[in-house]
Amino acid sequence: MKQLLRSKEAGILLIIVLLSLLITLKNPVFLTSSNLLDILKNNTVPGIVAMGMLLVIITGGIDVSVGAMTAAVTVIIGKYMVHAGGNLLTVFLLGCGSGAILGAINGFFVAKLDIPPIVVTLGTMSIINGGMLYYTGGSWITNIPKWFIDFGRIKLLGIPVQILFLVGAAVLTHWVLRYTLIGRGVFAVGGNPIAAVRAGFHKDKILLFLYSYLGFMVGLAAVVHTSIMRQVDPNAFFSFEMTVIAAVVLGGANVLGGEGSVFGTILGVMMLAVIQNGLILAWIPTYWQQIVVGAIILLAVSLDVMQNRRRQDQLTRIDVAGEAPFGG
Amino acid sequence: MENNKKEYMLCGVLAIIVIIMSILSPDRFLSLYNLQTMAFQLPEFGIIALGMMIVILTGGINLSITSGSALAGIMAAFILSGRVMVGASIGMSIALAIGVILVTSVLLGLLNGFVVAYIGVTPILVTLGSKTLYEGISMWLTKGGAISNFPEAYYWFGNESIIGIPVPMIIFIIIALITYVLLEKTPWGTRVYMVGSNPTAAVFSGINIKRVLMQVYVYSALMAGLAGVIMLSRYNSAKVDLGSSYLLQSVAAVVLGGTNIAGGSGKVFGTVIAVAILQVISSGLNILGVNRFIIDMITGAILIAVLTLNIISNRRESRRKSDETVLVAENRG
Amino acid sequence: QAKEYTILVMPKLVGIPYFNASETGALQAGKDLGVNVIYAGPTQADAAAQVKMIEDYISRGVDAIAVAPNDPAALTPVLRRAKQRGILVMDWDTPADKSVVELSVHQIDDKVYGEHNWDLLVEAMGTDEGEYAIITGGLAAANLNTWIDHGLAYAKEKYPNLKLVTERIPSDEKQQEAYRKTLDLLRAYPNLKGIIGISTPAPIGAAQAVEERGLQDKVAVVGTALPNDSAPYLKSGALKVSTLWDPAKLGYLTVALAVKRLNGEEVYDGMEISNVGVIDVWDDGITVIMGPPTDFTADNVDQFDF
Amino acid sequence: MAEERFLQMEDLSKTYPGVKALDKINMEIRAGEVHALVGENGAGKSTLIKILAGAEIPDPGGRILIDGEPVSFAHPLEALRRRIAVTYQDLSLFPNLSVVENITISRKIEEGARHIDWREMRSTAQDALAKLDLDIDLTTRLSDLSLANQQLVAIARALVHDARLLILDEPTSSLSAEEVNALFRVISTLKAQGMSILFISHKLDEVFAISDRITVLRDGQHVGTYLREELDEEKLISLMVGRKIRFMQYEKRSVGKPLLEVKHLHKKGNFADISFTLHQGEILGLTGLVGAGRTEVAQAIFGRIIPDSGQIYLRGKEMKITSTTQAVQAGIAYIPESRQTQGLFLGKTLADNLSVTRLDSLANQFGIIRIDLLKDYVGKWIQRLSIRPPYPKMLIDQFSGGNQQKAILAKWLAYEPTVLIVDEPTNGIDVGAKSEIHQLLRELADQGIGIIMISSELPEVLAVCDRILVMRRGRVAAEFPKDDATQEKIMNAAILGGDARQDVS
Ligand SMILES: Nc1ncnc2c1ncn2[C@@H]1O[C@H](COP(=O)(O)OP(=O)(O)OP(=O)(O)O)[C@@H](O)[C@H]1O
Ligand SMILES: Nc1ncnc2c1ncn2[C@@H]1O[C@H](COP(=O)(O)OP(=O)(O)OP(=O)(O)O)[C@@H](O)[C@H]1O
Ligand SMILES: [Mg+2]
Ligand SMILES: [Mg+2]
Repeated sequence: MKQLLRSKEAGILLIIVLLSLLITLKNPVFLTSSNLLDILKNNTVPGIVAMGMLLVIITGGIDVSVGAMTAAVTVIIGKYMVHAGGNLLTVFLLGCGSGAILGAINGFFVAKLDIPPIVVTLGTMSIINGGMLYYTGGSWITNIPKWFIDFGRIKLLGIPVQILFLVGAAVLTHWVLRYTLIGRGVFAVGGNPIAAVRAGFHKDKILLFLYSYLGFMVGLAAVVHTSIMRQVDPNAFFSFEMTVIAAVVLGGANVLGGEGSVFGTILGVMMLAVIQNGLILAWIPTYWQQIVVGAIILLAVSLDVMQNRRRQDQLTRIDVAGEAPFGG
Repeated sequence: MENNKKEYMLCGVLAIIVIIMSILSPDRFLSLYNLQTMAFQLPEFGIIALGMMIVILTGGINLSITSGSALAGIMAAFILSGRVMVGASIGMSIALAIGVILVTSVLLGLLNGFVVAYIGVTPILVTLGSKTLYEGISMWLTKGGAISNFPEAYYWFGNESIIGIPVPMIIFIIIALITYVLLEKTPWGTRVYMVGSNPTAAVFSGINIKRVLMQVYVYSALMAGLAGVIMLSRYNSAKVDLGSSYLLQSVAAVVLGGTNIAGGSGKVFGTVIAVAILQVISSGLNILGVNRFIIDMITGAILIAVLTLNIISNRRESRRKSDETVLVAENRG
Repeated sequence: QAKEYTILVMPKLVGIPYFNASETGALQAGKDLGVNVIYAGPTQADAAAQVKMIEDYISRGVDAIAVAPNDPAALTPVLRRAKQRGILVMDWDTPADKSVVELSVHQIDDKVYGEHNWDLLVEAMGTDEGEYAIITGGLAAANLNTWIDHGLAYAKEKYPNLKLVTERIPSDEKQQEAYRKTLDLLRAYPNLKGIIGISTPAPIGAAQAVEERGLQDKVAVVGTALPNDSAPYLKSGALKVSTLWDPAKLGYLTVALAVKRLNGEEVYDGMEISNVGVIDVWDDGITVIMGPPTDFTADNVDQFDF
Repeated sequence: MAEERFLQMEDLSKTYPGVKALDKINMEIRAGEVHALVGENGAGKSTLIKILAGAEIPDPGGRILIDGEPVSFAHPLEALRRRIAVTYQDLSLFPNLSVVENITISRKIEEGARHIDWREMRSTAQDALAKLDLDIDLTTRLSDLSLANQQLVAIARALVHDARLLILDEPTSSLSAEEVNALFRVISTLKAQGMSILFISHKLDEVFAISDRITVLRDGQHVGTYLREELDEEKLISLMVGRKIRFMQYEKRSVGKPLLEVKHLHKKGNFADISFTLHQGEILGLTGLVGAGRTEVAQAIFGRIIPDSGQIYLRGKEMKITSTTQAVQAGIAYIPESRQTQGLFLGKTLADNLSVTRLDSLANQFGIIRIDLLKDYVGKWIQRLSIRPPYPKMLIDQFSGGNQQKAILAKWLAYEPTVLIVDEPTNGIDVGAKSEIHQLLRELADQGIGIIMISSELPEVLAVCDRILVMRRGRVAAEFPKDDATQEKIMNAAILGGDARQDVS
């Protein structure tokens, strides 16, 4: 507990609690389980993608093509279901598979050619988005088969199935990051890339892996999204990447690399979600909403940093003779 | 060793693209009208890209740059359109409007700079927050509508030419030169690079990195404001999303121009050439009637291709250089 | 016909279903009438991008430009320049600055259309009193704002007991946003009786949320949407009625009128345009109205395919 | 000593753009020997070991043989698999990871593990630290450790590999005498077990204390390999630098007026009740065990750490310094101990790194930097500290560790401060350069500058300083005038903390 309070995530958790309290005071409906489940369900898609983005950001990279990739995968599975039918398994395989392939393309350029990730992904964003919209003309894919829609309606113990996928993605990512060598390699590359190679890591394999992993998450998110929306809008993910990146960074991941956690990222996603949800629940007038969101983000991140700084400053570096340890 | 290889290569790429466009559409692409049109189009984007570049040099990013442009523009538009300060003479209101743009920009830059430099929040978060905030304020001010109907005289900034050179182009050239001198020729500019290269070492070298960062964000916002002056004139109105499509494009131009996204290195000339490349691709392909989505795809591909080329030639270069040294050493020995 | 004309038809943006449908119509007209139609627009609904493209197409050389402006005022200078170079300048879908266009092709009379949406709402609610909300595409979309403003003014007069619970709510032109915001709305305003969705994804997202809550019978959703997208929700009853015109027809009409103008023909009230029908022309001699909107209901929606 | 050949290098060369770092090196390492590699800064020592470690690819033409069988390493992992373990000069650790992982992760990779078994890793790390007599909390983030402890972690990491060849590139540069002794005990044990150790150090006493054979490199060339018994310090130095160098003992001279006075400086968790006076023209040594809080005191004077209470007076005037910029403006300069993270602008040129403190003086009245002045300035300082290679436009990353340190020194010497604080200034600097730096510091003091020299190297402190303060656990434990100080007395105060502050002048 003490460790949690001192951790990097504590600040953002505190802010979320504070916000929730404020909203609840204005409108108690906020704290009902059905509203909370709604918030969760409606943020599973950015949440799942954020899990992949987390890995990329830990290595000091960034992927701005996730919006385009997610849209492309929704189109791929949408077309597939409408034209070929398929079943749940094949849809997941196709979605995650095509996502992973798109991610691997990014990974290839980053890992093998050493091109800065932002350049690669800005490029592939234009290419994927352009290609996908050229091909679909932006038309929606409706007529998603009923079996798939039914799948999207499944609830287990009252919990929408989509939330379980988010939980699954989070658990998997946590496990990868904490208990696999490649996951630790992600941190190592983010902390000191030269040292990572010298320690024996294959940096290019790690990079290739994590961009593909992000692609895989994007694919999963695309399937989950389609199961919620029941149709495919190729334009639905315009500027989605910003939401995802914001969530991960809000959650304490360091854009310079080396730091970040699954728990923090989930908190980052939730913070954005709570703000969005609260805007309407707290009856904030439309034309004020963006001002409120911007101000909250600025305040929250500032508070977080200031609090961290104070803690750093008070840190005991030296066990000074005659001074109580950690003391006083 | 540091050199200008990247910039030479970008010039080469630009030349090749110009040649291709000229071959594909000789009468139209090379027409005086088109050249002038491009010269009118490029400056606003170029100035924003320079504003983005200086922030990227310090290892940051400014996602609020276009929102700042729009907000400053909107403030000025209220004056230009006579909605506030009714009764001011035209000259007065234009001068006032430009003053308001610059002052607003400085204030917006100060906010970003303060939170980045003095509070120490990651630039990407700060500017994402301020982007939302600025858009919110613009939206609140305009209720989403456009503020338009400016005095004719104000059109001069965006639409007139002096001896055949568009006024915005002249403004851009001046700004690019100033930025070049500031960044690459003055102690202040060197400090900007140093802060980007290693902020800790900068602190230990006695550089006031807080002040430098603050100045950088203000400079960036000023660029956004100046781009706003031109856009306001060219588009005859101000709206919350004024120039929003330049945001990611400007990041693309800066990295295409060889600036290190992690900060510390990058040249003004590189950014300028990159802006020109993007302009020529966009205009040239439009003239050829290519579908906009295909243009996007081609632009994306060129971005990756140029960087790939850069890296491959770097590798080759270092191999060639080492071979040379071996030869020299052997001849000596 | 002596010369094959080149006509640029520019939507607000490309890559969305609505403007895709217009493209089909515009290209079809080009084929039918033997002119060269270029249908091109920016990929984001950004006025600056639109201006640049028009400038480039002026360089390319076209005979007519018909544009659906993202920001009418922003296009005035470039359209004026086009006019100076002898290009026929018109607008379609959304009006540009009246003083520069020679023809303004409208699907609909904005006032009539705005009011129509409110009439539909009252009809669907079955009463003219109670709380309702508006979900719009984006707060900065000029044409959506016009319709809403007309509708609100009309409601104040005609349905004084209708109570708008909060200002128009933006949905980013995205179904999932409309869906999410509707869920929040339903919680924040439990007495809500109706929702108007303005912008094509908005009613769909709203209907989906209402359906998920099982509130079809309590909350009436109406609005502007394409029939293909509406069909499932119209049939489930979550969407009571949607209303729109045929965007393909609008594209067709735009090109057809451009050709007439280029050929020096008059455009007059009551004129019959083949494949489109009879058009209204206002007294200003510029504004052309294609006709009334079509309402799509569970019963008729299958007859349409766009 | 086993005479069996283990690893041979034949005609190894390495060329960087513009620099021939290694030129046809032929040498061998025997099983179970401690082999020292010495040479001036930039001689090519680090480059050689990087090649052995697979971290750099040698020029074509050369060969490495292990047990007579040619090998080539395309990736460090291949060298690890051949049981060659390394601590690098720049440590090459992960600042963002815990001590456990820093120690064990490369071992895991070598083993081809896929999963992380935290418990097992913890016990492996614990064992390695125990070998070094170390007590570091395993869960600490590496970046929270002092430089010395980081260095020990790097050594511990090399120890967990079941290596046949252990390469240590300047492992002792920030270690205290105690820690060095502990390390040497470990090395002896490993050697007894048949492991070969390749050891790089600029501290020649260490070289003589531990090595069986000594290889000297000069300008990338193999000067020769000698048995320890064949050499003495003087001979070794002349082999290294091609001339003779004497380690100067400086006289204590009279000093000027009080320049910097520190009174009752206190910062919770850092240091307590620090009071001392620095005089004009004086070199004040600040020594003690690593982690005694010397760096913190220095950074408090430099405005990097804001003390809770206490006063600092410069020339009798109280200073309230809250930023490094203010300190610099007041004439205080500080050369930090961590070269890579605090000192260098990596990715920038030597010229950039040299000129950063003097930029304003290189500009004309319009504020534009004058290229001619810049060139003169940079050229002067390259020459003055004989930075090699003398290429102003070469990236600082590409210089050897010692030359990088010289560049940092130069930029502050050029600033002509009133008070100069140097934190471990001769870390990783060769004997030649080291005595040049001592000379420089003395000259500066003679010009009236007050210098605080933080150093863990007692011979250096004794040779150069006029007065010596010893710190222990955040407090000043003792003070010795030059004439009165001996290594024994200082060590005694540093470890046990003699309360008697002698000669408070
Ligand atoms: N990446 C690089 N690019 C170019 N030159 C390099 C690079 N790394 C090292 N050099 C050059 O190679 C030469 C040998 O450097 P090396 O680091 O091996 O020296 P060293 O003997 O370890 O010196 P020190 O004692 O100062 O650490 C130096 O001249 C150095 O500038
Ligand atoms: N940023 C930090 N956060 C937490 N603890 C730190 C930090 N920096 C240093 N320490 C701790 O402070 C102690 C002192 O380290 P430091 O090297 O600063 O002391 P020092 O006496 O100045 O060292 P030296 O004797 O090498 O000059 C170390 O034990 C280290 O664990
Ligand atoms: Mg070295
Ligand atoms: Mg220290």
